Amino acid sequence: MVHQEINLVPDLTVAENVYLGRMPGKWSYLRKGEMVRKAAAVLDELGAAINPRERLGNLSISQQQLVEIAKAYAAQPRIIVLDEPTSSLSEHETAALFRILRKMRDDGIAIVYISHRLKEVLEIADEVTVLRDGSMIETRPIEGITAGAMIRLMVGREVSNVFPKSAAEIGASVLRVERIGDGASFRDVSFDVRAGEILGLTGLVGAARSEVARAIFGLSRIVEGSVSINGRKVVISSPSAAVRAGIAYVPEDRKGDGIVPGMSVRENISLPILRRLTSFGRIRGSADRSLSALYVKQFSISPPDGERRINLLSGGNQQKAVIAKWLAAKPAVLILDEPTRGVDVGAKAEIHHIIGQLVADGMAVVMISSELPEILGVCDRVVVMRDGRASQPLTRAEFSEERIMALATGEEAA
Amino acid sequence: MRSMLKIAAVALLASTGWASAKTVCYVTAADSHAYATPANKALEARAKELGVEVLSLSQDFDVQKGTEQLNTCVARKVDGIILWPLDPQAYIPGLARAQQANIPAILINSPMSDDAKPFIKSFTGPDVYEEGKMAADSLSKALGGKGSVVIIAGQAGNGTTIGRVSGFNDRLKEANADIKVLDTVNADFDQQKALVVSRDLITRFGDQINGVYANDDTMARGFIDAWKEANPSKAAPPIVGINGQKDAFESIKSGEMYSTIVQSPVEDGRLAINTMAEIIDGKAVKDRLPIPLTVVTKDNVGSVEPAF
Amino acid sequence: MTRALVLASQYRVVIILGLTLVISALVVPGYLSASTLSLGLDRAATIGLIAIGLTVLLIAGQIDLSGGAVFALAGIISVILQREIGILPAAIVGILVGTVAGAINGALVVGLKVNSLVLTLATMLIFRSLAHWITNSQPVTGTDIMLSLALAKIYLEIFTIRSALFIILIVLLHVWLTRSIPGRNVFAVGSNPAAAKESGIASDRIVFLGFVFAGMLAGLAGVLQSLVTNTGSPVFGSELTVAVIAAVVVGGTRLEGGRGSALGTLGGVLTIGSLTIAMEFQSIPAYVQQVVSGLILILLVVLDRVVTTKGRAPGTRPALVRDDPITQGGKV
Amino acid sequence: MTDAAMEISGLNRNDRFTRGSRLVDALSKTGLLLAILAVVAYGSFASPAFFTTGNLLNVLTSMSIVGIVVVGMTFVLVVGGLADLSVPATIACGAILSLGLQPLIGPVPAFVLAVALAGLIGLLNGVLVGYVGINPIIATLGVGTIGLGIVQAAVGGVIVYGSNTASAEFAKGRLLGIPVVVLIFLVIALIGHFVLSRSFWGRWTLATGGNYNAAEASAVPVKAVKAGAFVITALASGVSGGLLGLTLQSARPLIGSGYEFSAITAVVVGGVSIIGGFGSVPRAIAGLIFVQLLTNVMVLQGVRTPIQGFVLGILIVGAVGMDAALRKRGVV
Repeated sequence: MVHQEINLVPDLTVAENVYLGRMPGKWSYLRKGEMVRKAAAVLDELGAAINPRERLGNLSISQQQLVEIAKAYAAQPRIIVLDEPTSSLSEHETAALFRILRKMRDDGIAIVYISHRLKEVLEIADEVTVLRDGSMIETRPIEGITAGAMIRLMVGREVSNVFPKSAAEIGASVLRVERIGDGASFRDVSFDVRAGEILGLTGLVGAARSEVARAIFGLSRIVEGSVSINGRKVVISSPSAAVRAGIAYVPEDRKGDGIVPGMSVRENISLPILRRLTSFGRIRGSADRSLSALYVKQFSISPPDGERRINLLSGGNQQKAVIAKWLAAKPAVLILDEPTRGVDVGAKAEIHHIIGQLVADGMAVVMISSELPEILGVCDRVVVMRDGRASQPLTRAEFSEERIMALATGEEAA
Repeated sequence: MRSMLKIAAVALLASTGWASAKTVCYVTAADSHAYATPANKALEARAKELGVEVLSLSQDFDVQKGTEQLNTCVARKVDGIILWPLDPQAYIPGLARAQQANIPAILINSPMSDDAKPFIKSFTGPDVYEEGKMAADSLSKALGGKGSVVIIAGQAGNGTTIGRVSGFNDRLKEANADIKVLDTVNADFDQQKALVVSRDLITRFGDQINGVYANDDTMARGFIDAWKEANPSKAAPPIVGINGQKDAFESIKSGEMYSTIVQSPVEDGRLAINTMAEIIDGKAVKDRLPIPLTVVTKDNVGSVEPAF
Repeated sequence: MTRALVLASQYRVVIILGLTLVISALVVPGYLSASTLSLGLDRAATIGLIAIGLTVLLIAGQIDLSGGAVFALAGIISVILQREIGILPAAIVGILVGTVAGAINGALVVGLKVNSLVLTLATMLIFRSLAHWITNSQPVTGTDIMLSLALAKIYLEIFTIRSALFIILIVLLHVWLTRSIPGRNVFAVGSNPAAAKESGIASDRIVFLGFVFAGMLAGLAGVLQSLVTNTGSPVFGSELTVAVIAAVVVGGTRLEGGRGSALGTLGGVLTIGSLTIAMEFQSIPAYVQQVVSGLILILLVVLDRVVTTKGRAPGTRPALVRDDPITQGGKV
Repeated sequence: MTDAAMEISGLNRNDRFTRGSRLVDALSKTGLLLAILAVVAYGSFASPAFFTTGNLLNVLTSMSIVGIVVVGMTFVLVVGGLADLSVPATIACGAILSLGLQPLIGPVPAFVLAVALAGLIGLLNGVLVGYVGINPIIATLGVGTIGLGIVQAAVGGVIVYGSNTASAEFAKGRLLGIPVVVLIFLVIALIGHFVLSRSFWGRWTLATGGNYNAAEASAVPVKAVKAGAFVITALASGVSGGLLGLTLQSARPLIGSGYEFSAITAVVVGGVSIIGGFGSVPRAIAGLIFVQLLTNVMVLQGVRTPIQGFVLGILIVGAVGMDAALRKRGVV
């Protein structure tokens, strides 16, 4: 079983994680040397250059993902379930993984591969099962099925245009960052985003896209460079400062960073702008309620009940609520970090529709995504990041899948 | 900072070859306590006069800590040990080790069980058991030998509590008094706790309470306040406390309290160190050296000094 | 600078213990003599035995506040039963009482799935009340005072039976924690319970046994204390829990689980022990001692915190290392 | 994890927040009320003295001092701060200074200064927990030890007496037949309730306790909110200590010991979540009322102190067990 999210023990070593629950030994005495040797061999086979004695918590996310896969592989299972295994992997690592999966398949291991990435499914799978709303729709051999057909099965209807690009009038530059760096994961990052524009920010995992977004929003520190909003330089030391400056951020990890599970949709939506609904410290109940009612209606959040606890909603509706809470703040620029990750195809289209409306109203949007088709379909310009550095922005005329991948991997001269 | 200075000071003293002075280990009940603090200060002041060095260890009311501190004293090869016991029994092995090491030991303030007798030279100070007996006599006198009373006791399991409660009860039995103890409740020598338990006692027994015995004056104060709350216009039943605190004297003067027993912490501390100095000088001492205990009532409240 | 801090943090127990010993030796004449050291060791043993159990529990991400009460209860039982069944069987029953108390803690924490802080706060009250109830709040006395003296005898110029037992147990614990499969699994359970569970590690069983172990050691410490003093008292150990937690945390074990070591605990216990003795030798008032130990505790955890946030390897995301390990690996 | 994977791994259990049932929901809201009514009914039946104005007023007066601390402690638990163990130090600070400074600066400034200094201790707690990120148990334990040590050193360990009769009369007096202490408690409880349930600060507190990262990413000043909870508790304890000193007209360093556990007990019995994100002041006070009435009935019935402690312990176990069970069913 390999999880989409890292599910390992940060305080143990890599080798111990690979053999977690199955450490070699006799009478509970741990054969440490043997374990490290075997783990090294497995990691080697996976093409991962990771020291098995290293503490897991010191590794990067994609390295941890590889350890997770090594763990599953080392168990020598007859059936292996991979749940979005490539969500944090680079193309390189994905290719290595696919090599191993094919080898395992040839060795007679059954593999269940769960993914939203249809391209990967087409590449690796022999047979496809489509689930929708908790029930099985159809199982078909891979031959004779196309991505379009799969999407039809998933949404139960024909989706003509997966990524509708709505035309919005592009205005003046709203957010401009110049040569910013956080002293650790990225430096020398510059770009700007204009009113009515969707700027894509992409790159392989580990390229520090989220780190840039989190730093601009004040969740971590910027140690060099400058950020300006509407031409005025701002110092953003905390998320509240970011909100005051007109920046909003929808984080990548919805459950971890996006929603407060015990609170209602209403309470979640009004959280960032609570001070504006307050007089003499007291929250004005009517203002609070009408605000949530407005967005529940506008975003057709289902069920349409602001008092429902947010964790009882589906992932897509939770995401809509998370976006809604930022619109209430009326930001000049909205940063969306993987807004459609882990969301079904139908909700994905709705979220894209909402983003389209926002830019039409003149908002500037930065969208971080690992899905190239999404970037290509939605964005007006794209900045590609690699190893903490950002490329020059590419316009729609300039960017293509190949060009972005080339910049992301650094394999070709750009 | 203070500790650093102190360390430095002692280091300086130690390095100037001042090792000839006799050192006495004083295992006290606590550093910060209404009774113990003045007793400690008196003991240390007197020791200075006598030219005796005192190694003062505070148990902080933790018996287990105290038993270990006895070992520290033995390891320091001191010339004598003054122990303030908080338990009638637990220190015996430690005292035995001191005896093996030829270190004389005496008890201050509270007695221990008879098993401890072979290991100590003397017991100086007020006898908490004796105080319990005196309190019984005083209350019995106030009630004319007849009635029902409540006891507000200190901390459960604490040596002083045990002595003062059992001394009281034993004396009542001994004297064959027609006094019934309605209930004994613990209020941990704490005024607020005494206030709360007194409220409940007053609610529960009401007029049945003919007299009150509190293990110390602080808790007696708690009962008085509770009584005033419940019956603002009615005089409280006779209340007997122990310790002879200043505010208890005020209460006796105003008639809110019947009596208290004065035991002077200064006397207590001085007597202990004097006795130890005599032992170190090779003199024989009596195995029981009491400090004067005075029952204070309205009759003599003007002529006696409060303890603290 | 950061590197130096990281190093300082890694060896902080050794450094702080070394500093304590050096300063003490400078100001207290004869501090480093065998008799003083053996004394320090013996005094550390009571805290140390309970700390052994607590180390395992904290690594597994749990806490036990009832140790002091179990300490008293086990001691009382072992003294009361001396007259009925003899000293050794009574001592064994005392340790069993501690074990059962630990099992009750463990069963309630695992069975009810409740926070161990609150639960052991409740069982602390319960065990302490039982101790008062059984003894009617009076201390109870054992039968053989000579045994107490024998137990306090010093062997090889430095060890008492109690301190030797503590040293042996903590070395065994070190080997078990670092070199045994169940030992490593304890770390897994404390660091990421969800991951441990999905890897087939019986987390509940490990947590339960952790409590049983902690109870057993608190019982053992209580029985030894009662034998050494020939007394069982319901007020014994009331101040112990705080000292034990402080010793374990000074030793580098993390309260949130997943990190800690037996040798660290040994260092922590010895530091607290030698510090106490050094200050007592100088007649420093108890409240100043409290301030000093409080400051050391706070300074060490602050240092630890500063180092772990600053010295993190580049490229790792702090978000992954959450405060609450339970939220990891949940549903999206 | 995606739903598909959950199906396969069989992990699709009901987690904390997934389901809700009306019946259980109603039970969780009224359960405590029913329990209080049951105690009142039993008390009136068993003791004629119980259901009298005098006795009930006594209970109210007795619970007021700890009740003020409970209001603060509710914030600490709701914000996810586990517990504030420095309460004894802040109470002592409030009590000793508000009496000790009377002759120097007069009763009212003394009271205000005492509460402010208590708040300073809380600020230290808050900075360590909220900004440095130290475990609250360790931070408050350490700061409490240091604070108490300093307070003891400041007064040389003796009792401080009050010297201003007017302030004493006021604190002990009644207004419209209700003791002043009770009125002050009610006012503070009302303010606490307003802040937690109606103000932005309360919403922030609940959000920070519910999901720290999400609250931070929603521009909630999480560090300040977390620190604030400890400042609120310290201020409340300072007021509580000041009132305690004024009513008793005497204060000693250990005057506040035990209040931290009493307050935690009340809050937990009231059903406030120990892991944060859920709770209210009325709930915590209902918990306090229940505990106080039960204790009162036991005292009136002549139940011995150890048995009272035993019952209280079992009560906490029951309360946290019930809370955990309700959580599992999705009622928060």
